[in-house]
Amino acid sequence: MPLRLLKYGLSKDYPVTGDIPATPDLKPSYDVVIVGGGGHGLACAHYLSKYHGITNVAVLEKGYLAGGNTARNTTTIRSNYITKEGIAFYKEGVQLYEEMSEELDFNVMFSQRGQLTLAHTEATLRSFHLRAEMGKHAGTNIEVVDAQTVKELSPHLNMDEGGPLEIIGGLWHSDGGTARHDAVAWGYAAQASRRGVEIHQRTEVEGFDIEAGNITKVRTNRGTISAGQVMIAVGGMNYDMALKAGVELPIRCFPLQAMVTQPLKPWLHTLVSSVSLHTYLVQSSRGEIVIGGGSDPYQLYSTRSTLDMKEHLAEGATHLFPFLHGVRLLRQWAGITDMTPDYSPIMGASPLKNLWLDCGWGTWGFKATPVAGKYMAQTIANQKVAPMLEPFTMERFATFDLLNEMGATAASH
Amino acid sequence: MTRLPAPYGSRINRAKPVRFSFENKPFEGFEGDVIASALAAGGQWMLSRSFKYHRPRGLMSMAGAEADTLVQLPSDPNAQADLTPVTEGLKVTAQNVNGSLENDRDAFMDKLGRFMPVGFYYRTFMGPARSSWLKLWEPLIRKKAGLGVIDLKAPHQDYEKANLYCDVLVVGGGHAGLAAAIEAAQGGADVILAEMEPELGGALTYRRGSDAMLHDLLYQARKLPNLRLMTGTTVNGWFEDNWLPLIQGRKLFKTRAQEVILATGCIEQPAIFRNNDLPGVMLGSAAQRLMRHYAVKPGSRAAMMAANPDGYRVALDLLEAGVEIALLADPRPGGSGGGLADDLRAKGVRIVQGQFEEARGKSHVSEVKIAGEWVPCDLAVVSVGYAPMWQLPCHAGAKLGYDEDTAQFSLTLPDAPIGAAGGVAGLFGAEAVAASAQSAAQTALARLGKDTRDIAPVPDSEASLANFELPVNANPKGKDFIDRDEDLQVKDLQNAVKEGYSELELVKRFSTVGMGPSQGRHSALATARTVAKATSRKVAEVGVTTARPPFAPETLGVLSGHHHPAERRSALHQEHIRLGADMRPVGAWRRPYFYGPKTDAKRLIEEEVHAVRNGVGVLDVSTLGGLEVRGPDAGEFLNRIYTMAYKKQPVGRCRYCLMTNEMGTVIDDGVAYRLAEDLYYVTATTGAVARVYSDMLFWNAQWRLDVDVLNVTAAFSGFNITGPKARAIVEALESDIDFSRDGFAYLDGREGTVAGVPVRAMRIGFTGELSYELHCPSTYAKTLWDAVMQAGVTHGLRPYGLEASRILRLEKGHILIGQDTDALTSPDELGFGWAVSKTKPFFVGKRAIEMRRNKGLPRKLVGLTFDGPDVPGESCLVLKDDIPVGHVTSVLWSPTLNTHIALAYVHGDDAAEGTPVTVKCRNGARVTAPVRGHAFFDPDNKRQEL
Amino acid sequence: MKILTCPMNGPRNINEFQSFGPLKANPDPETTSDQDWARHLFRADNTRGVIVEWWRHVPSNYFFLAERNATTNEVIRTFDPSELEAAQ
Amino acid sequence: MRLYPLDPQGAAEGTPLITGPVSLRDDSRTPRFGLKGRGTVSFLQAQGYEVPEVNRIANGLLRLGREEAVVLNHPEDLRTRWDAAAAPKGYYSWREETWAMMHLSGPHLFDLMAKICPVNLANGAFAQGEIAQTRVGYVEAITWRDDRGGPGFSVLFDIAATAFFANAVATAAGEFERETA
Repeated sequence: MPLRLLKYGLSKDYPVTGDIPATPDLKPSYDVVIVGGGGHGLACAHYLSKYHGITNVAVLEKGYLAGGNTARNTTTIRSNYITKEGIAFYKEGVQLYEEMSEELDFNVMFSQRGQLTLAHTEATLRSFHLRAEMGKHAGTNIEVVDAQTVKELSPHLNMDEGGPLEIIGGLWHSDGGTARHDAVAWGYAAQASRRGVEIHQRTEVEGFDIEAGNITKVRTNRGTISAGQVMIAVGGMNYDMALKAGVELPIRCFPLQAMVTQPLKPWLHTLVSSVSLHTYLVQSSRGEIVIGGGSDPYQLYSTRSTLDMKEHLAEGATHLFPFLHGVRLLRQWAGITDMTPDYSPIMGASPLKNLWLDCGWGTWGFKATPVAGKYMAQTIANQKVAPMLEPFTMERFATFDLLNEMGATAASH
Repeated sequence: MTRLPAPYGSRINRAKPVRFSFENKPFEGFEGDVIASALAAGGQWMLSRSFKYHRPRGLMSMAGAEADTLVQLPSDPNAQADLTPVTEGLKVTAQNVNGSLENDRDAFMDKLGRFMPVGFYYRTFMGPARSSWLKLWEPLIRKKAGLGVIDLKAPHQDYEKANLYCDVLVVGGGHAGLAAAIEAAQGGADVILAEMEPELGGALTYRRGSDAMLHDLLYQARKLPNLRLMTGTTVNGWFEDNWLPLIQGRKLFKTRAQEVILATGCIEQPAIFRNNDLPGVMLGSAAQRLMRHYAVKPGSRAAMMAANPDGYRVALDLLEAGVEIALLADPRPGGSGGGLADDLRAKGVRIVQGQFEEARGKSHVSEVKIAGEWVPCDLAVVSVGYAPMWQLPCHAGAKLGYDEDTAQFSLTLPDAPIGAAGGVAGLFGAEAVAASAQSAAQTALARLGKDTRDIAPVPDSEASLANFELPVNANPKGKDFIDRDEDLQVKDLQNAVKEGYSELELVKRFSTVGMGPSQGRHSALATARTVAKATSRKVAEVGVTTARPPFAPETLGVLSGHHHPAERRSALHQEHIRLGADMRPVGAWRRPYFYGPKTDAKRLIEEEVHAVRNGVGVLDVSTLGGLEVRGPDAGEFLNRIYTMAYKKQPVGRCRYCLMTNEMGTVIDDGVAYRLAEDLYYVTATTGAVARVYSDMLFWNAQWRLDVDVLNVTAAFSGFNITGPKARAIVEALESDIDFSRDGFAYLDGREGTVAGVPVRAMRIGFTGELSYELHCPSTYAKTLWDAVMQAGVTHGLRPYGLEASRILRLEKGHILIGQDTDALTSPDELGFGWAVSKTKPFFVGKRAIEMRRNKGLPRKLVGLTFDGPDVPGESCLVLKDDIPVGHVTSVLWSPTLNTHIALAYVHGDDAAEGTPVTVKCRNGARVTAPVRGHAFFDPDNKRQEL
Repeated sequence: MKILTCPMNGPRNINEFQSFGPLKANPDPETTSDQDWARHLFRADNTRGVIVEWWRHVPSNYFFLAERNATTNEVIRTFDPSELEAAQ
Repeated sequence: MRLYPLDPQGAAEGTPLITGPVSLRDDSRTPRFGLKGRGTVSFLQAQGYEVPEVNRIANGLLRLGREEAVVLNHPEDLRTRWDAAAAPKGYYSWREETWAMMHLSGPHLFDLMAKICPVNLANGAFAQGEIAQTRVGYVEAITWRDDRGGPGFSVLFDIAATAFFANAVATAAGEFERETA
């Protein structure tokens, strides 16, 4: 038994750590106002307070802490991207996850059991080779494996030999994994608030006062505050929030759905995803099988679930693992994703001098939580975009410097 | 154990015994029994061990409201023992047990509870090393995780799906549901009533004194031809526009209802006290179900806690069934059971004011503490309150509130064609339930445009069923379970709040309350009350967590049904198989990869290449997209869709087509053959034609040009006859087309007949050789193919497959869209400036191509050859100063040139012929090769114009 | 499943349709600045209120327009593209 | 010689067509003259055809769009007359080549249609003379009541999917076969 459990067992009362302080009254002014109390906003607050000495920070959250996409994603962490800019960024993301429990003194249960992406067509295999070559060149653990190795990595897969969905190979990313999403946000919140950052739940930003290209005031349902620097990181509501500051983002919102089964004794040890079937599966530490796939087919700001997406995901899951047909589904849910035209995020400067963007995360924001937090904090602290974030500038849509990650996210979040 | 005599046991058939086993011990039940009832009849009350502490657990609700009844069936993990019928020979085992159910080696976990407070795992299992979670702790925890065991060899089962339609869907076949369905059907609507239990009636099937009413309702319901009664059918969710999945066994009925009436009733709620999870502690409705449905006596001596009239009725039922009532505790201050209490007292039952403070027992309840007194018993029954079945209404957008007066959750329905009646609407008395049901039905009928009648509301005579706040009787020593699925005690929720997780959703996420298999069915009310108290808020402010589908756990099999991956066959599918082709999937099609046995692939493919280069070969190109673009504006339309100019293209000529999207990215290519002034026949790539076709229609929905587009992909088949001897073959065919060199020039197109078959012939090809492509209506394909093959015999005509085709095209440096291009490839990057008209005012992508051109060329597709031992594979990186600037898109061995040839993106500055570029092989080796033009073979294109 | 009412085929399950995204203005490529053209390419209406968007009924290949609330998913109306022409 | 998919040596050769609770018949040899585009309706009217509303069928003429129609079992000279007519007369749309044509009937007809088609085709809900352009058996299709020889539905769909369609119908009907057995 780990020693820390003794502390609980031997204390007369439950020893309260107090991870999340009660929401205080708003002060008139903050050095930094972070709009959005999800993983990204809280991570940024943590890095600002711990590494840049900036603690006069307010994190404003409309609902409850980390209740948006941080709570709704399927927690995949990986760096098997195509562009060198993407790989460098997400590779550091994976490294920060490896250190995160220690950094936060909060167990985020980063479970690096590897991600296996399946190829059913030669075109998919070709794209895997490109990911592997790019990844290997950047020093990540990634390789293309043949059908035999796929079978060894995930022995219960239906290989569909000779069939229309025959598995002809795979992309094995041994660094890939999952983490407990809520814990990531709570760990950052606990650390940041211990250093003086204020976390305001049920605090909705209603508008901004702008003078001479600067945000001067942030208007909320609990009062108006003035802000030195402002960051927007509100997931599915980024388009709307930026518009309140007069900034038009190239973003469209689509629901992304997922579902989970009843707990089973562990049998699926890696994350398995299929590009052709738009389905991925991972078994959590609780024993539940989490199943996800592609976004909904049309624009919508709703976290409603659909039966058709559930049928589609069940089809994919039972095709890959036919014996799952008797396993029972417990719950389905959805998040709202903010998709950009090149399937890459928008980070850094905005047309306003003191407004910083952390937007356009689409379906892959969770894995970037620490690395986006780290470099957004650096950007805000220096009031200059960190070099790591430069490729992700919003300006790229005016200059055709798009990031070539299109098609990179299918079924692999 | 003997069963109670009839009429107890409405669901069992005593003439049909069923033998099965539990934990390898034999048991006998009857047809109609569920696993839990048959086991209880056999004296087996313990069914499982709990999730975390491995405490003994048994049935509490007999209604699927707790995970404790989950058992393992051979191919069915997590089956609900209180809902799953027994079948002959069924092998049932307990879940989450280390060793045996009786002697669980993990039972010591119960003693360690104090070391495992809420969320403890967030604060530990981190050391000693950074990798300890992954390497040490997680494997340990994973071993303990989960409940049932998956059968990796579970045999295939057929699951079926169908669509259903009705005017009114009534969910729930209890009093309210039956009354609503009857009213709606009598009003002329087409009605479906879905009831999840195997018999209709809901609580009327077990509630005291309901027989006559049930009989009458069933009689009325069954004589209505427009009322379809579906039992054993769970309405498992509500989705937009009244789209509801009805699950009946292994069949899913996807149901579209004009109107939905929710008559889902209530779910009885447990009481919180120390050891409230012991087997033998159950809800009043569970005791009644055991007796009425299955003739099982729930115990011999009962302690009873009743905070409403139903509890008193349960006590009367127990007495009648021969169960001794040791004591009835009524926690209500000054509470009295009225006449029911008098009846009980008359029968010698002692009634005290008080509540269950604690229970005791090893693996079954043996005594209960009431008002300081320990009362020996083998059954502890609680009837203290209800919660409306909020799940389905909440899926539909209903708001769940809390009425402080009645101490009940209450539902407010959305403005939609949805109604509610009976218990879910907070009504209990028979007259009030019936009136609410009739009223809901009339509202639905009115919206359906049917004749209606007025229904007067009736006061609820049983309102007292819901006027007591369920006691949350926390015990300082704990084991007072709020959520049995997740082994959560009162203090766990209180401590979560103390840690700052004070919003209900955060309490849920931190403690996992409500996240177990029963999804809050038995815990939501107590959770809300506990959190409200801990945060000094009103229960209404705390609410419940969002209800999400499904209502009850549903199998992945019933959701997936039969899986049918798309499959299309070209007209010559069987012909290729007869010729021994290795058929490979290309989208939904299958195409010949090469002809002959797999073991000889390499030799055969090379032979096919040589046949084309030195003699003649034929390729089936039928899967290529075919589009007819016709009308006075056809030329203008193509001018806007493709990058070249088509308006002045002469009739009888073919022209290359390059398609870009609005971002200037190359997305398809093909050939346009102008058959007439107002008719073009345009090809598209196999994989893209569906999209090209719909994009064309989309653009013209905006442009409104006088043009019509038709997808004739499947309607036309095509063969490309290619090689130096191609002309000899086509000239040997019986035809009215002049195939001669002068009569039919390169890029000409001709219509005519060949071997009696109407054809569109084009001098186009992908191989760089003299080529004739013959297209014909697909029903003639076999005739034409046979004629071509016949004519080819003397010339050694050989059919060739996709792989040879890829080699031949790469030798000529022809690009494959999707392989040599990606989501950003511009025509300039391909060196296809020649294919982009500079004079047209507009085509899709023109402006973006120009804007991108002004930025300079970041990369360019060039040819490379590799002679050394290290040959890069597809997708290998092109490096400049060790930074990736491009990659190899295609690389193959050329049997014609005896070298490896490749197309690759190189840095824009390195695109000039002769510039050395470095490529990194898969093994890490760097090789350098000089840039070449695209065409490796016959760069002057002499052969195709022979 | 959501119902979408096709002006030609009537009410159908929405999975019979394919979304082609919000209706866009048709700027003149001759007179539009690079900056505005880029905006035309990459920006689409993503308001949380009513959007006008293109749909295709896949089995009949019929294109039409819908006014739909992107937050409530309520379809306000659907109409044939000729109505746009008439409005212009 | 013209070869349809289910003919010997055709693409779907050997695919069994079920009979029993549901029966599937191949009608792909039925002549079907299709026109699409401007002039379609006026040409057909000029030939004496009564052209019904969109998505209605009358006397073997299916109106599939404002300017799209198919004539089943048309006289042989209709094509010749069309060839000779002056534009606008619609454009020829190769319907005997693009589409297979099949007919479904049998005692479990309506149960089966509810499984393979999302449109409510029940008696009363879907009338004689109506056409549904929708999805049948997982492929895009056009279907209508065709009661010659008892209740039935005719279906037009992608000719390349002939084997797929027949197999999908057989799988869906399997449930009724098992019931009957």
